[in-house]
Amino acid sequence: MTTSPTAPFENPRAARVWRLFGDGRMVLMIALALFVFLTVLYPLFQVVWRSFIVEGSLSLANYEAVFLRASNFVAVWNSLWVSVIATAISVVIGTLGAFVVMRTDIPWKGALSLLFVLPFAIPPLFSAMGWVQLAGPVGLISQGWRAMFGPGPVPWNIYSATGIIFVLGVSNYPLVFLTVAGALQRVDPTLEEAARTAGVGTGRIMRDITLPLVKPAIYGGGLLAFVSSIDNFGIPAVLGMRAQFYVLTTRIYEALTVPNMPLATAMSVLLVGVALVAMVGFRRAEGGRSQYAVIGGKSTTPGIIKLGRAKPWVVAAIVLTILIVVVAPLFALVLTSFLRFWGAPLTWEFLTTRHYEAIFNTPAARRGILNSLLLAAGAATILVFTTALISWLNIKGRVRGAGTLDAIGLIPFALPGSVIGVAMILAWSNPPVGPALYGTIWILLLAYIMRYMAFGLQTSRATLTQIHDSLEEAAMASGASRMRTVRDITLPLLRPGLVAGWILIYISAFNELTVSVLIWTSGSETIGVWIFLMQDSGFTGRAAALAVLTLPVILILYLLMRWYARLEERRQKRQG
Amino acid sequence: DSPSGTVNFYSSMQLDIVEPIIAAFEERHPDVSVDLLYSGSVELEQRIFAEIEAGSLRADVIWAANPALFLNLKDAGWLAAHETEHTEAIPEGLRDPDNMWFAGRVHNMGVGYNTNLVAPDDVPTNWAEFLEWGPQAALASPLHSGTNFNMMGAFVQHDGIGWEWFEQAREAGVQVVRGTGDVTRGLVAGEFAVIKGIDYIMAAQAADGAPVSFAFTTDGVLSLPSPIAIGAGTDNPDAAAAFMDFILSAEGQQLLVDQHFLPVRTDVDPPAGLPSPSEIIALDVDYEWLAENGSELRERFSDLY
Amino acid sequence: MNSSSGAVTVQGLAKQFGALRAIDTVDFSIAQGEFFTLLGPSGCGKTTTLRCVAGLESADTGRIEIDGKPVFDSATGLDLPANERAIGMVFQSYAVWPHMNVAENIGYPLKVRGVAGTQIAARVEEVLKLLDMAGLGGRMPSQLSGGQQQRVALGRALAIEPRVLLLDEPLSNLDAKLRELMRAELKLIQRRAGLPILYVTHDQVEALSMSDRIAVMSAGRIHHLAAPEEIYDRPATRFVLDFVGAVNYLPCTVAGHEGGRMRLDVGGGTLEIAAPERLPAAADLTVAIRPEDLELAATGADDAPRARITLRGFVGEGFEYRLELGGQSLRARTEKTVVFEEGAEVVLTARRGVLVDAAAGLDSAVAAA
Amino acid sequence: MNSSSGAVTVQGLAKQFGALRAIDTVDFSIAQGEFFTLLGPSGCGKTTTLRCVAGLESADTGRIEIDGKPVFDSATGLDLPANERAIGMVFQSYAVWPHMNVAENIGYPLKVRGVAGTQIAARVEEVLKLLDMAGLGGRMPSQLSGGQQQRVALGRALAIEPRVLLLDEPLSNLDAKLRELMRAELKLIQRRAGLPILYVTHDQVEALSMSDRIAVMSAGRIHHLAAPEEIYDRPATRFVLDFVGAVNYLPCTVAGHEGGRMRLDVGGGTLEIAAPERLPAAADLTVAIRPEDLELAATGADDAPRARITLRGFVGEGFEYRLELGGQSLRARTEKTVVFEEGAEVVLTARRGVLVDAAAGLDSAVAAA
Ligand SMILES: Nc1ncnc2c1ncn2[C@@H]1O[C@H](COP(=O)(O)OP(=O)(O)OP(=O)(O)O)[C@@H](O)[C@H]1O
Ligand SMILES: Nc1ncnc2c1ncn2[C@@H]1O[C@H](COP(=O)(O)OP(=O)(O)OP(=O)(O)O)[C@@H](O)[C@H]1O
Ligand SMILES: [Mg+2]
Ligand SMILES: [Mg+2]
Repeated sequence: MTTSPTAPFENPRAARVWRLFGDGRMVLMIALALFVFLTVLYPLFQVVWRSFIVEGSLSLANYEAVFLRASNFVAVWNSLWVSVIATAISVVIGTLGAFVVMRTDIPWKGALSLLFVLPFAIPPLFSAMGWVQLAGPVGLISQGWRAMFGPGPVPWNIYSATGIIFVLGVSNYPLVFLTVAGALQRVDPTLEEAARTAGVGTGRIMRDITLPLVKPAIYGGGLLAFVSSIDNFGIPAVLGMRAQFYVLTTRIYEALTVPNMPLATAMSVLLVGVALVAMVGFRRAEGGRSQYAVIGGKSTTPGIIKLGRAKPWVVAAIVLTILIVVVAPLFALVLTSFLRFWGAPLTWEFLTTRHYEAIFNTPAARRGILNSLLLAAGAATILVFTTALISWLNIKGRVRGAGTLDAIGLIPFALPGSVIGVAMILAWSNPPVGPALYGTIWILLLAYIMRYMAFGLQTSRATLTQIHDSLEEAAMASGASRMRTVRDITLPLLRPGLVAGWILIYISAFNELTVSVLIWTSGSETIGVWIFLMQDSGFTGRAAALAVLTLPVILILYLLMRWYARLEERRQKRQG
Repeated sequence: DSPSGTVNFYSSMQLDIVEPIIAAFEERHPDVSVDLLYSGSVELEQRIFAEIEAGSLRADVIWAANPALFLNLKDAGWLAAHETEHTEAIPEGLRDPDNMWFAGRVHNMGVGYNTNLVAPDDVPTNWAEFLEWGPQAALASPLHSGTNFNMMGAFVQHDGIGWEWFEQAREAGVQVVRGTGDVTRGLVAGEFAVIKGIDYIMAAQAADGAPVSFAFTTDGVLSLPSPIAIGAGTDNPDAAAAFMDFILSAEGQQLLVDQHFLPVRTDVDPPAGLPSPSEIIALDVDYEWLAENGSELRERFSDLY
Repeated sequence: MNSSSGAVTVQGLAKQFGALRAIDTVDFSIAQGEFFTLLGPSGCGKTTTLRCVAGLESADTGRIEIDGKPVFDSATGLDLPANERAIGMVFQSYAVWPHMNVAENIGYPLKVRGVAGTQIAARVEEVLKLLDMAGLGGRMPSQLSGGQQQRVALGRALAIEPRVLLLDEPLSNLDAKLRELMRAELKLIQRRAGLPILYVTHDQVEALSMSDRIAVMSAGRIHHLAAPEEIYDRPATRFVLDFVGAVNYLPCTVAGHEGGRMRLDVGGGTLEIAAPERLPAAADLTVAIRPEDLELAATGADDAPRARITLRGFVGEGFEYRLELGGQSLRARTEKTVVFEEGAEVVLTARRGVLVDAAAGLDSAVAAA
Repeated sequence: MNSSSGAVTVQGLAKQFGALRAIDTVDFSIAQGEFFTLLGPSGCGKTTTLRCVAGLESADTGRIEIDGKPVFDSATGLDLPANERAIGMVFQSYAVWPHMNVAENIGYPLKVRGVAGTQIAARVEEVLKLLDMAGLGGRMPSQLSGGQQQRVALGRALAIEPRVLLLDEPLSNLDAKLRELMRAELKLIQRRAGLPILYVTHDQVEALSMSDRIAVMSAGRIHHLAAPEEIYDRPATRFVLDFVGAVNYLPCTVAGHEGGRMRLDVGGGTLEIAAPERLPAAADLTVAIRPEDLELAATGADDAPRARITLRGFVGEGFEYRLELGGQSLRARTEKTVVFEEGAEVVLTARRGVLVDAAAGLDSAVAAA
C-alpha cells in the first residue's frame, strides 16, 4: 500500500467522499453551502420562524388566518394565472426579439439590442405609472383615441387584470431576451445548416431546431420572468386595486401595513410555496442534462440568417414592437421628469428642469447614485462567481447536495421585497455571532445577494448545460486538476453567460427599491431608495428624473459590454 | 453642559418640511448631528416593528403621521417620557397625558377637487355631497394610507356618517386607490373630480400650477396630529430631547407655518389664508378605540372593497 | 442565360477568409449521374467549396448552377438559400440534432416534406437497416458512439432522394468494413437514381475507388481534374503525384535509351523504365516510383541497385518495407508471398516510373511494362 | 498489492449504460513501450474502455493499474481522477478548447505543469512544425478545418511526454499522406520514449501496420488479442476473420488430401490449399479466402473453378474485382499488371485459405504456400 499516495478505502462511499475532498469539490461545496446558508437560509429561517409565532409561542394560527380567508385563495389564483399569461407574453417578445437581433442580418443590431434591454432599467412602479399616463382613462393614447373616434370610454381599461398582464409582460421580457440571446450565440450553426440543406425554411428551422436547442435558456428566462411577475408589487398595486383585483403581493402588503408581520410572513411562505411549485415545473420541463451540449470540441463560427425579402417586414415588426414596449413607457417616464407635476397638460409652460436641479442639489441623492453603482457592481460580481460555481458543482461536478443549494438560491426571488427587507433586519440586527450589520451599508449588499441569486443561478445554468463534457475532460486528461479546469476552461467558456448574468443583476440591483427602502440608513442611501421616497412623498417629477438618470448608466454599461465583445472578437480573429 | 453626538431621527414627514428644521437645529447645536432616516409611513412602521421584533429600536427620535403607532409603541414600552417647558403651549388633545408623545405638526383631510372639473358652486360642502360624484370621486385605501385609516375610524364613530358612508360609496362607485400619491395624481390628471385630500399636499400642488384646490367640510374634516417621540432605548437622551424641544419651540413651529402647516402651539399664528384651528370643524378621533378595533375595521373594509 | 447541361456547374469560384484565400478560383462541372470527388489535404478548401455549392457560405466571386438553374452569381448578386437548392448534405462534423432521437433525425427531412407518419416510419426503418443500426431508432445522439452519429447524418441525407448529394467526408469515422459497405451503397443509390454526387474526402483510396472523376485540390486550387486512373498514373503536377498514393523519389541521370526503354543511373545501380521519347543522356532528373512498382528480389542483374531492408511492416494483404539505398530511404510494398527479413539485401527493379525534372515541376509521365 | 509490471493493466472491466453492456468484461495488459490497439467496429465499446482507463468514466466493476499503480478498483472504491493518472489523451471529438488559440491549446498541458513561458513557446513551435501547422499558432479553433482541429488535439497530447498515451482515432480526419506521417511520428515518439500507447481505431490497416499487439473487440468483448500477423492470418473467431480485412466465404466439401495439401470442391471446380491435419472427406465446410489470396488467370487447370468478372475498380496500387462464381459474389485484388475486362472469364486459384465450420464458429486456420 505504500506505493499509492491515495489511501484506498474498503468502503466505496468513503472512497467517493475522499475523492470529492481530494479534488477540491467538497471544499468548494462546503464554502458555497456556508455562503448560501448565511445569505439565504439564515434570513429565510428568521422569516419562516416568525410565521409560527403568535404572542410568543408556537402556533399555526397565522396559517389558519391565511387559509381560512377565501380572498387569499382568490389572490393565489390571481397571482398564478396573471403571472402565467404575463410570462407567456415575455417569452414570446423576448425570444423573438433575441432571435431576430442575434441570428438574422437585420440592420442596427447594436442599437436594437440596447433598446430591447432598456425597459429593464425602468422600475416596475414607473412602468405602471407610465402606462397609466399613456393608456389610462385620461392618458395620451386614450385622448388620441377620443380625438379620432369621438368622446366616450375607450375600449380598454388599464385598471384591470388585462392591464396588469400586459404591463408585467412588457416589463419582464428583457429577462428572457438576455438569457436567450446568450444561448443563441452559442448554438452550433451546422445544426441549423443541416436542416437548411434538408430543405427546411427559416421559420421551420427556428421552430424545429433552434428553439428546442435553446429551450433551457427559454425556460430559464421564462422562470425568471414568471417569478418576477409573481413577486411584483408595484404593477398590481397601481393597476389592480382600483379594480378590486388582488394578487398575493398586494395582500401581503396589506398585512404588513396593519402591521401584522407574522401574518405577512405566513402569506409569504404561501407565495414561496406557489413559486417553488412553478419552479419545479419549469425545471422538469427543461429536460435532460446532456441533450443540449452544443458547445462542442468541434468549432464553427455562428451563422447569420439572411432575411431576404422578409427583411422590411421583420424590421417593421421590430420597430413597432420597440415603439410600443420600449419607447412609449420611456417617453412617459422622461416626460414626467420634465413636467411641473404629474398629469400636467403638455404645454411649454408646464415643462421644467427643476426636478433635475433638485436632485443635484441634494447630497444624499448624489451619494445614493454612487452607493448604487458600487453596491450593484459588488453584488453582481460576487453572485456571478458564486452562482457559476454552484451550477458547476450541480451540473458538471455532480456533487450531491449542490442541486439543493441551487434550489435554495432560487427561493428568495419569489419573496416580496418587503419580506426580504424584514428578514434582513431580523437576521442582522442582533446576529448570534458576528457584527450587527444592520445600520451599515453591508446589509444592502447582503440583501442584493439574497434577492438576485436566482439571476446568477439561472444564467450560469443555461450556459453550462451547453458546454460539452469533453472540453473539461480534455483539460483533466492534460493534467489540470478539477479546480484548475474550472478556472481555465469552464469559466472562460461560461463568460458570455456570466456577462449576461452580471448585467441582469447589476441593472436590477442598481435601482432596487423595495428591499433597500427598509434597510437603508443615512450614508447608505441608494438611488432606488430615493426614487421610492420621492415618489412616495409626492415628488413624482423628481423620482422620474432620478429614474431617467439611471438610463445613461445602463447605456454606458451596454457600451462597455459591446466594447468587451468586440475585444473578444478581435482576439478570436487575431491570426498567428 | 450642551448636548453632543448623533441623533438617529426616523421621520415620515416630507423632506422639504424636515430638512430646514434639521438645518436650523444643527446651526443652533453645532455638536449634534441629526441622522435623518426618511421613509414613507408604511415602510417606516414596517421598519420600526421589524427592529422591535429583532430586539432593538435604533431610533432616538420618531416623527410619523399615524397616532395609533405611538399608542402601540407606548403600550409596548418603546417610548421614553419627555418633560418639557413647551407642554403649556400645546393643547391637551395634541399631546400624550404621560408626555410620551407630542404632536409635531397637524394636517387636515378634507375635500380636494379639480378646479377644471368642479365649478365653485358644486364643491361638496359635506361628506354626503362628496358621494354624489360617484365614480369621479376617489379616496386612498385606508389599508395603505394612515390618514385615511384614521378618517375611517372617525367616520365610523360619527353619528351622522357611520359605516354606512362606505357602503354607500361602494354602491355609488366611488374609487378606492392605493395611496395618497395615486389619488393625488388622479385628481391632478383629471381622472377624478373630487378626492379625500390633504391640505398641505393640495396647497403644494396648486403652488406648482396644478388645477386643484382644497375645501373644508361642514360636518367635519380630519385634523390629524403627527406625533413625535423619543425612543426608550436611546443612547443619547440629551441630544434627542434637545432636538424634540426645538421642533416644539415657537421657532420650530414657525418653520412649519412657512410651509403651509397649521402650528401645534397656541402662541404661533396659522399660515395666511388658512382658518385658525378654532374655526375648523374637526371630527373626533378616539385613538385608543382605533388601536383596539383597527384590525377588525381593516378587515371589514377589505371585505367591502 | 448560359446554362450548361451539368448537374452542378461551378465557375470561377473564389472565397477569402480575412487574408486567407480559402478558395482561389475553382471551376468544375458535374455531369448528371456522375460521382465527382474533391480530394485534397486537410485545409485545402474542400469543405469551403462544398459549403458554397450548398449555399451555406457565400463565395466572393463566381457562379454556381444546379441542374442548369443558377443558384449563385456574384455578378448579379443571386444567392439562393440552402433550402431552396434541392440538395442533400452530410456534414463533416455530423451535425446530428441533439434534441431529436435517431429516428426523428432521419425522418425529419421527410416530415418537413409532408410525408405521412407511417411512411416516414417505414422509410426510417429501411434506412436504419441499411446503416446497420436497426433497433437504435429510439436512442438520443448523446448515447451514440462517433461512428453511429456519422451514420445518422448519412441516413438523414439518404432518407429523401435529393437532386444532388453533397457529402463531406461522410465515412471518416466508420470502420473499414462498414465503410466499404456504405461505399457500395452510395454507388448503388447513385446509379439507381442517376444521382450526381459531390464528394469531399482526403482519403485517396476512397476517392480512387468510388469516383467517376476526381479534382485534386491544394491551397484553394484544382491541380488536376480527371478520371481516377489518369490521376494516379499520369498526374498533372508534382503535388498530385505526391498526394495521390505514396511515392519514392530517386535522383538519376539518363544512362541510355533503347527501343522505347530508358536506362537510368540512380547511383548504386541502373533501373530501366519505359520511355516514349528520347531524352539527352545525363540530363539531371528525378524518377518517381510508387512503392508497389518497386520489385524486390533476392538476386538479379549485376547492374541493378542493391538496397538493405531497414523495417518491415505488416499491412494484412502484404508487407510494407523500408529500404536504404545509398543513404536514401525508400518504400516498397509487396504481396504476402514475398518475405524478406529486416537487414537483408535485395535487388531492385522498377515496374513503372515517372520522370520528374529536378528543377521544375512535373515534366513527363512514363508508363512501363 | 498484486501489481504487475505492465504499463497499463486492465482486469475484468465492465460498464453498463442502462440496459446496454458497453463493456462486457475486458482484460488486457500493455507492456512498457508497447503500441497496443483496440480495434473494432463502431459502437463496440472502444471509446468507453479508453475513457475508463483515462479516468473519465467509472467502470462498474474491474481494476485498472497504470505503471504498476492501481488507479481504479471497484472492490475498494478507488478511482483516481484523470489529472492524477499521468496520461496524454486525444479525443475522438477533438475537444479543442474554443476559447484558446492553437498555441494556447497545445501549450496548456505544459502550463498546467508549471513549465516556463519561453519553454512552452519553443515546444509549441516544435509541435506545430511536426503537425505541419507552423504559423497557425494564433488561429482560433473556429477558423480551422476539421483535420486541422484534430491535429491540434493530437499536438496537445504530444506536447508533454506522458506515462501513457491514449489515442481515440486521432488520425481519422487526416489525409492519407499526413496520416502516414503522423503514424511514423507516433511510432518514433513511442520508440524514443519507450512510451506505451493505447490506441483506438476502427481502421484495420492502421491497426495492423502500427501495433505491436491488437485486441479485436466486438460488442464489449475482446475476441482476439495477438500480434497483427496472427490476427490477420490466424484469427481466433469468425468475427475477427471477417472484420480484419475482406474475406470471401465459399461452401465446400473435402475432395482429397495429399502431402499436407487439401483439395476442396467449391462447386464449379476444385481449389487447393495447405492443410496441416487430415479432415474426413466430404465434411460440410466453408473455406474463407482473402481477396488478395485469390489468383486470377486467363487459363489454368481443367478442374479449377472459372468465374466471371462483374466489376472492376481501380484502387491506385492495383485493381479490385468482383467475380461471380456459381451464383456467389467474390472479391479479388490484383496488382496493376493483372488486367481483365469486365465480363471476362478467369480461372481461380487460391494462395491461402482458412477452413471454417459451416455450423459453428472458426475451426482451424490454415496457411498455404
Ligand atoms: N471561418 C473561417 N475563418 C477563417 N478561416 C477559415 C474559416 N473556415 C475555414 N478556414 C480556413 O480555410 C481553409 C480551408 O478550410 P476548409 O474547411 O475548406 O478545409 P478542408 O479542405 O475541408 O480541410 P479538412 O480536410 O481538414 O476538413 C483552412 O485553412 C481553414 O483554416
Ligand atoms: N452515455 C451513454 N449512454 C448510453 N449509451 C452509450 C453512452 N455512451 C456510449 N454508449 C453506447 O455504448 C456503446 C459503446 O460506445 P463507444 O463510444 O465506446 O463505441 P466505440 O467503440 O468508440 O465506437 P466508434 O468507433 O463509433 O466511436 C455504443 O453502443 C454506444 O451507443
Ligand atoms: Mg473539411
Ligand atoms: Mg469511439
